[in-house]
Amino acid sequence: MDYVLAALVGVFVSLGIYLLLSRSVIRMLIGMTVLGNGVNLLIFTAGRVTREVAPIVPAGLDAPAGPIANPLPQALILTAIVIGFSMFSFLLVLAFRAYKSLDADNTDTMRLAEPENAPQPPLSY
Amino acid sequence: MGLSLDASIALVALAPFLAAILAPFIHRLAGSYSAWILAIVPAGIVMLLIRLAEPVIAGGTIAAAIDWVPSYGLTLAFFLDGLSLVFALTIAGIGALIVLYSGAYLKGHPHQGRFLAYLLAFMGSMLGLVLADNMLALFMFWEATSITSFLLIGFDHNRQAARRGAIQALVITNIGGMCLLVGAIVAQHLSGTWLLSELRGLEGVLKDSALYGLVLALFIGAAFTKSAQFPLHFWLPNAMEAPTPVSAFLHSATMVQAGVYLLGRMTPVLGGTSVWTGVLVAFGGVTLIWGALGALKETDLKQILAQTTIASLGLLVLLIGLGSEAAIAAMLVYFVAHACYKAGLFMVAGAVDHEAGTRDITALGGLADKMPVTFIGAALAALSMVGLPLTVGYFAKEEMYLALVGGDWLMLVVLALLVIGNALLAGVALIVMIRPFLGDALPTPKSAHEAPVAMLAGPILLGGAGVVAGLLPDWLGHDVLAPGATAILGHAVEPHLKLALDLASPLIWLSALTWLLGIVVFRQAHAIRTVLRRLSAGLGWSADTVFDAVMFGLIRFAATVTRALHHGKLEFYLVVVFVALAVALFWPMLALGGLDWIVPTAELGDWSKRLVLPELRPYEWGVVLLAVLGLLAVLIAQSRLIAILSLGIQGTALALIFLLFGAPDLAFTQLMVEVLSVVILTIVMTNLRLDARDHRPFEDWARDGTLAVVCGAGVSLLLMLVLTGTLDTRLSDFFTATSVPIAHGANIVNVILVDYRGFDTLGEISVVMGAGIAILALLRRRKKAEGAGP
Amino acid sequence: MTELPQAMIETVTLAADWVLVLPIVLALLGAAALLVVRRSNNLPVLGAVLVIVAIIACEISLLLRVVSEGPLSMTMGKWLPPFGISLTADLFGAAFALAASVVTLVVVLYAEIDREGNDGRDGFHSMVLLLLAGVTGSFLTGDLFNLYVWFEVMLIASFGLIVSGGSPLQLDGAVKYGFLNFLATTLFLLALGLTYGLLGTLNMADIMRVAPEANRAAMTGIAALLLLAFGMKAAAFPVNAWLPASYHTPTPAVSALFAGLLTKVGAYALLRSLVAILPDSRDVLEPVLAVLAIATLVIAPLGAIAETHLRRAVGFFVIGGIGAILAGLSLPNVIGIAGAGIYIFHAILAMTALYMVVGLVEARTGASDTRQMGGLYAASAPLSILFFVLILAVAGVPPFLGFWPKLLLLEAGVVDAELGWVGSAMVVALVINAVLTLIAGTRLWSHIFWRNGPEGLPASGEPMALVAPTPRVRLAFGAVSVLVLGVVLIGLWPNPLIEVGQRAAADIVDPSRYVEAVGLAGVEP
Amino acid sequence: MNTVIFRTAAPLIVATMLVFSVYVCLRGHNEPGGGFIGGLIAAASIAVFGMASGVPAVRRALKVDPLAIASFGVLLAGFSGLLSLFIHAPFMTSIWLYLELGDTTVPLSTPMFFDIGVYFVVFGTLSAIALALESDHEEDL
Amino acid sequence: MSAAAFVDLSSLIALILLGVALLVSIIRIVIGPTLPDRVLALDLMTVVAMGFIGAIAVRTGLMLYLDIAIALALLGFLATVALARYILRRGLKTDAAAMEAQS
Amino acid sequence: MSGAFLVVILALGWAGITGNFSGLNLLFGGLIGGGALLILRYSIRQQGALGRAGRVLSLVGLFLYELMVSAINVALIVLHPNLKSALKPAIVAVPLTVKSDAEITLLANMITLTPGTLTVDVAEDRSVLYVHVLAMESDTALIAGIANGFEARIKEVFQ
Amino acid sequence: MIGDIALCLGGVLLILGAIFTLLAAVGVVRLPDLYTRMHAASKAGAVGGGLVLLAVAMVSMDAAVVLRAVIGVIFVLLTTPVSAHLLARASYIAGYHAGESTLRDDLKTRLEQSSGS
Ligand code: NA
Ligand code: NA
Repeated sequence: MDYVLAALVGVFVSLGIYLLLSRSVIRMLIGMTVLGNGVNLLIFTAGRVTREVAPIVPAGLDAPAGPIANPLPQALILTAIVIGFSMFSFLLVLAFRAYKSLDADNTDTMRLAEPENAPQPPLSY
Repeated sequence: MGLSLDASIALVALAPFLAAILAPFIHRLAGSYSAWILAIVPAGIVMLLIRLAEPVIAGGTIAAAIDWVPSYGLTLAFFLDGLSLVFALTIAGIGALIVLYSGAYLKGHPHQGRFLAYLLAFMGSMLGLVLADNMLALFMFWEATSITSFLLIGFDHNRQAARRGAIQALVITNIGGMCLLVGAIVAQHLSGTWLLSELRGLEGVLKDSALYGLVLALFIGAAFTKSAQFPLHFWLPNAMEAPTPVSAFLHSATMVQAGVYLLGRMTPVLGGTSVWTGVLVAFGGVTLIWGALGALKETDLKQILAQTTIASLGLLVLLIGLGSEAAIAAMLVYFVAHACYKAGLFMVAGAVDHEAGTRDITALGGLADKMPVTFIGAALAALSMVGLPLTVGYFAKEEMYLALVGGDWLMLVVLALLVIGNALLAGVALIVMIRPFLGDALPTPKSAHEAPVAMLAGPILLGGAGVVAGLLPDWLGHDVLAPGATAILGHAVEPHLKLALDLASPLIWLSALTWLLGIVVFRQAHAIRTVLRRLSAGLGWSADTVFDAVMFGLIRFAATVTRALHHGKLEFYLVVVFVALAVALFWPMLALGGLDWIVPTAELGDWSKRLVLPELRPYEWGVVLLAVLGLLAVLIAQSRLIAILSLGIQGTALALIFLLFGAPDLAFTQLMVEVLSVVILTIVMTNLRLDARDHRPFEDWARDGTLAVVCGAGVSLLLMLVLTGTLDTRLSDFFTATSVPIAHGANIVNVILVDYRGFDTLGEISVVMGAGIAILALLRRRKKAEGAGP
Repeated sequence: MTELPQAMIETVTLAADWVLVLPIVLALLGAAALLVVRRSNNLPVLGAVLVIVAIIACEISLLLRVVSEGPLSMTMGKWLPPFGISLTADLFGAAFALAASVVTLVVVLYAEIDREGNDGRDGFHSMVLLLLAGVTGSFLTGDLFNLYVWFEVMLIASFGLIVSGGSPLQLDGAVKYGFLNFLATTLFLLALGLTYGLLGTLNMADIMRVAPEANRAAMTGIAALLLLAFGMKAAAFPVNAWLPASYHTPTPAVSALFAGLLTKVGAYALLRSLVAILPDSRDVLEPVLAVLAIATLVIAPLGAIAETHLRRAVGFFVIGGIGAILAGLSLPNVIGIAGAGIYIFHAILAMTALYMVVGLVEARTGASDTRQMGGLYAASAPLSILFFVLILAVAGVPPFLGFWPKLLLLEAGVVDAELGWVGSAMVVALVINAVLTLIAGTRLWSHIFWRNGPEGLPASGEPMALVAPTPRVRLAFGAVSVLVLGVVLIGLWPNPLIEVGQRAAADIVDPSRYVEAVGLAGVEP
Repeated sequence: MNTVIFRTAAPLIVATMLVFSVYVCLRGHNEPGGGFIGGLIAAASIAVFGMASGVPAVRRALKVDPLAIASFGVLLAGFSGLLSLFIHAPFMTSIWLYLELGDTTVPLSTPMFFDIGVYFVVFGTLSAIALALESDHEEDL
Repeated sequence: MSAAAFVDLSSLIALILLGVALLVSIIRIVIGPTLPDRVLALDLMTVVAMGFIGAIAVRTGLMLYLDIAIALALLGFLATVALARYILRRGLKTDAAAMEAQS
Repeated sequence: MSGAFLVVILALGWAGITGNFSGLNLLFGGLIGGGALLILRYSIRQQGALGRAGRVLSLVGLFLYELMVSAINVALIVLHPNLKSALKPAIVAVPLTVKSDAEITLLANMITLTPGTLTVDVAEDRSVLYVHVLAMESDTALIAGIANGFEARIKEVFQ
Repeated sequence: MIGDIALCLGGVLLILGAIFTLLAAVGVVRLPDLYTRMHAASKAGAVGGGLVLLAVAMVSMDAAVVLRAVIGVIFVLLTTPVSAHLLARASYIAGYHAGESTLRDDLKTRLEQSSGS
């Protein structure tokens, strides 16, 4: 099943990248989320997958009776999810403000910082 | 003075810098009298050097070293031998006069203090350069001369021409500086020492190395740029944009001579080979003639002198290239002669300009009456330049002819070249002496009268020195020539200068021929100028115009490249990143056999066996399918909001995958975050008036799609490659074993988050808090900015 | 009951070891505390200065410790490595952290220049401290995933700083900055996941031990991903577009802070990961690194020549510096690494100072485009000196600080030239970079300082009118002067720096002391 | 969204969510949940509250600046890590304390305070963001 | 068949049914035609997911999954409210074409 | 009074979900509930006493029954081969006799969850409930059914 | 024994819940317009989701879990009609009118009157 998940990671990454190239800031954000999800799934898969046994020690025991899912990748992903969500929130509000100020959702028309018709540098000393 | 020898030598190099730092303050206190005060420093250095001269003349070397960067084996080592002594004395001596001269020349200029500071710093750099034993220190002083001369040349900074001259000089000399640095590093790499004094003893280490050509090219590159050898000579005339004292200083004995000094210094380790001789003689010869002809083309006094400087530099390089005892001796004498007369003539030119208001020789005439002392100074210098007997210039000429007479036919060609060059220079000298001062008086912009004492001291003293030296050939030979040549050649050289007008010797006839031709040139100056100007106009370009073309071409090229790479389209920037990602994913895998696992092998078995439909249960397939469908739904969504809704599908599916494979905490968080993402996306979209539809241009989807699929496939393959190995579960095993008994928590994931790796979580919540601050910073300004706007 | 390894029970941490973790924790707690008082007039700046001074004190003592005793390590929660998160300071880490704090202190003072237009309520000082926490954490951590976390801390703080003020220009810059940088950290995360999947560990010292036995193709692929991710953070060509797109948009103080800290962390991460942790992969990637370094070295100064927006032009100097650092990384000898490390140190000081000076230039001329500038040379000698010195330092002209790393890099190139094309190509690229940088710098100097005023203003006319400096501008001037003085003085007496750089580089190339400090020396792989 | 039905039902919904959030936070050490999810649910309840009753009402109800809550969370988490300075252990070494209160033993530990810190950070930040996005006119943020 | 086995079987059946329900509900999300239709379907999907989680809880015997289901209900409600608000303010404009096609 | 009551309910609920009815846990639950109510203190208006357990239970019973019927009804309609004939949708104005917020809300929610009806809106003057009906046979029967069923029981509970 | 009965009951409830949920999904796809679909989603969804929660409660046989499940059910029953109402109202006011087959529309009349006067 690792390989199915590995392939699924590729699908996530592909779509994320495709959306990131869409020029619409909102779609790019969606792409960022999808890409992030793909990466999270990748970490999960890279930690090897077991079915259904949560890494929780049953009450009264010192250690789980049998094999359990690998807890470390889960903790890493949790951290990554939270961070990713924070970044996502910021970028979303940024997109919102950018749209309000620049009147554009299309990154091709967002050229204030790097103007399209910047004059040639002066040929003087 | 109770200074030890080595302390004195360090003082020689460093005192001018101290004076430079103080100069603006002294100027603030003392006005233009500050020049008199500051001139004490170079004058004192001259005294100090004279005091130090005795052991050097006796054949010794004075060395001093300050530990500077011991971790890099770098000492601030100075040494004074015959060569450095000649240069240092010239630099400090002329420097004192120049400082004095500047006090009068720039009297009342608001930035005179600054000027004096630059001048002194430049002098310090020059002295450091000629005294430095360590190649790195030499390089640093070398760069310091470039920088300080940049500031000096651009001193009249309001004029574009001055700025251009400064930048041009800096660019050219900096290229040379880089050559010197790399050359020094290579030399050190080959020889194991940074010290010139040690390198000198390792004669074969560079010459016999496979890298000799490279080292030679680097050092010659450094010397040629600094010493304005053809075709890199063009910066020098443009440096005439500097105030005249600068020209007088930089182009007589100092900055441009640094290259000559370097070549002299490197002669023992690089010289003597046929390449060395060939290159130096060829370039020196061409430069000599080119400069001399260039001088005849000009009518501006300073430009004429600048061009003759180029010629003289060519001559010096040529002589070093010849490398014989006589040639080296000639080089040294010529160096001293040139330093004296050229500095004097520049100062004269400055005085004329200062008093008469123009430097154009066609607009000047008969100034001798109004400026008699200036004329005397000019005449003394010019006669030395012509090479009349009783001047030091005469000996210079004699020595160089002596070096070539009786040589093979190649030497005779060089000799002919020298005669022609000297004749041209003699003609120019006559022009400079006679045109402005004799003949009919012409009206000038300012009514001319004698220059102030401070401006006269230089020409008179230097012109006088030229004559005095010419009268004391034994002293010249013994105290200047012998130690200098010894230092360059590495073996003792006998002094042999004497004034012997022996008609049997070919030398006298060569001199006579030179003078005769010089007079012809003087008489035909106008015609020659006309022809030369026509020729150069016919050529249509010069090295100088090429420089502009290169610079402007560089600027245009830079603009083109920069606009192409940074044109502001985020999409393009992302494409670049993803192309790089694709390369990063596939290149190592393909190069190192990372895809071999796909190919069936005996021990791994058929890959269809390994990838046989994994034992996923139907509902698990359903969830995987749900994820894929959710992603497709996002892909085909017609509007942003529909895409946002569809985003919820894949998020939910992912959470369910986590849940199915034993990660409840993950599933929990993923679900919550996914839903909340949809919520805040929706809240934001509620406040935006966006077009309903959005789609990328049709022609882009194929490119984007291909890139996306390639990257996705790369990630999958790399992940699968990683999965072919077994995971080392040390960490998780430890966590599992200790979670309850030691960390007191049953939910291992949570224990990792708050205990084992709590430090990560501390950073993570800082990110969350930071997001809050950042978002509020974004939103809070909105009202203010919009309120302020129209 | 499960037994803990004996070491975990017996290890007693000296209170003095806390100098390793306090800089980060103080910065974080300071950021949180200043957030509460952000509406007060003077508390935020006073608090920030106090906190940073405390951090600097810790870091000085840390650096002295590391100099005298070698790398210092502390593992959080007493879960000895590789289980817990280790903070490990070697010479480079400690020195960079110290430089970062000093620079931040200067910027905090300098930022008072903007106080008239900024009432502080958007949490500027909190974000600065958060940024410092992220940067310091990145320099001191010994755990790859923890490095990711500090990267993100740094990133979110920089997000807040880059938009604070909220002009449309900033928003445009922030969109590009935001997406590309977040993408970079996401790629880093991707590489991290694969690293864990391949090696089963995240502790850097532990990775050093186990990486050589891992699948070579996979390991190199991961290293290539790290190179891409950190290369983006470091603004290496060709993935550097975010920098010139955004660095000129926030206030000069923020630009300065970014220039000094952000890209350097990326470069440091490259140094740590590719050279120290994964040296085998570095060898495979060397030609790629070399090509990137050469391209960055040559192309970046072209941007500085072409740009007329002053701060954008300066941004290309920052990128050029990254080229120099990459050059050091692609030359596999101690001298090159030392050069790269010292260059990072130099760039932290010089690039920050340069942006601050440029901010003063903008304040005096009231313009941001060099075509509208001029007349500063006559008007302000001190400002001229600061700018001139920094331009020379950036171009690597002696005796300023920037010369020494260039020297080391050139030497490394010459030494390496015997082994292949990389060394000689690098020397040529470094030389071209130096010349082009000097051309760009002197053009700026000529246009902004020497020229009377904007293009077309007659040379003989009155110089252009300048804005009179306010007391706040004077304070800012004092702040930046301190930094420039540092650039000059360290340049004049570079011995301690070079010594530290060489020793640090030796520790990077042969990390046995690092591994030993972490406490993994005896563990069987 | 100003309907009688929503307005009336909202307090009940919000109260349920808040209580649930604390529960999820506190039992995270032994079962799925924890500070982050707890804080997230709490913030979601604030968002529901804001949609039903308007932002000013929520601000009045919260009294404290939400970002100050977040700041408090970071301080709490940070100081819970600093405590180990006093036991000569590295940063964030956990310290456990068992309070005997009558018949029950209440375990107090630094990781628990840490997790509560996480809760407050998430709650404060997300509430601040939600309220800022919701507010239609200039507010004292 | 023991009770435990029955529960196991029934949970499998439930999971399959719910899996189908998940797939069916996304049909409406994709085809719309109007925004409220999609929102409705998404809301339904959260309920289905809730059921799915409950079924997994039964299947694995880990009752703690129940809380995830409840939390999902809590946040699903928030999402629907937010989307309803969007529809109220912006809805028809984004759907003009879809509405025309429908009528 | 109702506040204190709610705190007790929430405390009990807390004890229930944590599975620990010890005094300390109840106290803690009360604290949390109190905190939650503190945040909501402006929103909770005087609500009628919910003490009449019998009426409440009867209402609950009715509701649960109707809910099941409703669900099955909808299920049948969904599975009906000829949807067109099974459906007779309409939006009907149902006059209201209950007046308080709580009553209206409860009624509206119950209507939504029961057979064939769904509350779309409440008139601003609170006199009318707009109900979407899936298969309308007669409007009077519908209105009467609501008035005599849920509306009457709710009134009883809230008296 | 009681445990077995509870288990079996739980299993039955689980399947029932799943069936109802599936039917809700089918309804949302099959029914002709927005408002009719809402019936399916709200009722069947609430019942299906609620039944599954109850099934969990039955299987667990743990008072705490039962109580939580019941609270969950109550929450579902509390929120489902509210969100259905909000969605229906928002859609209606935004202009998504009921399908053509709708026999009568009092709300439309009302809105037209209020806008007319
Ligand atoms: Na948890
Ligand atoms: Na947790």
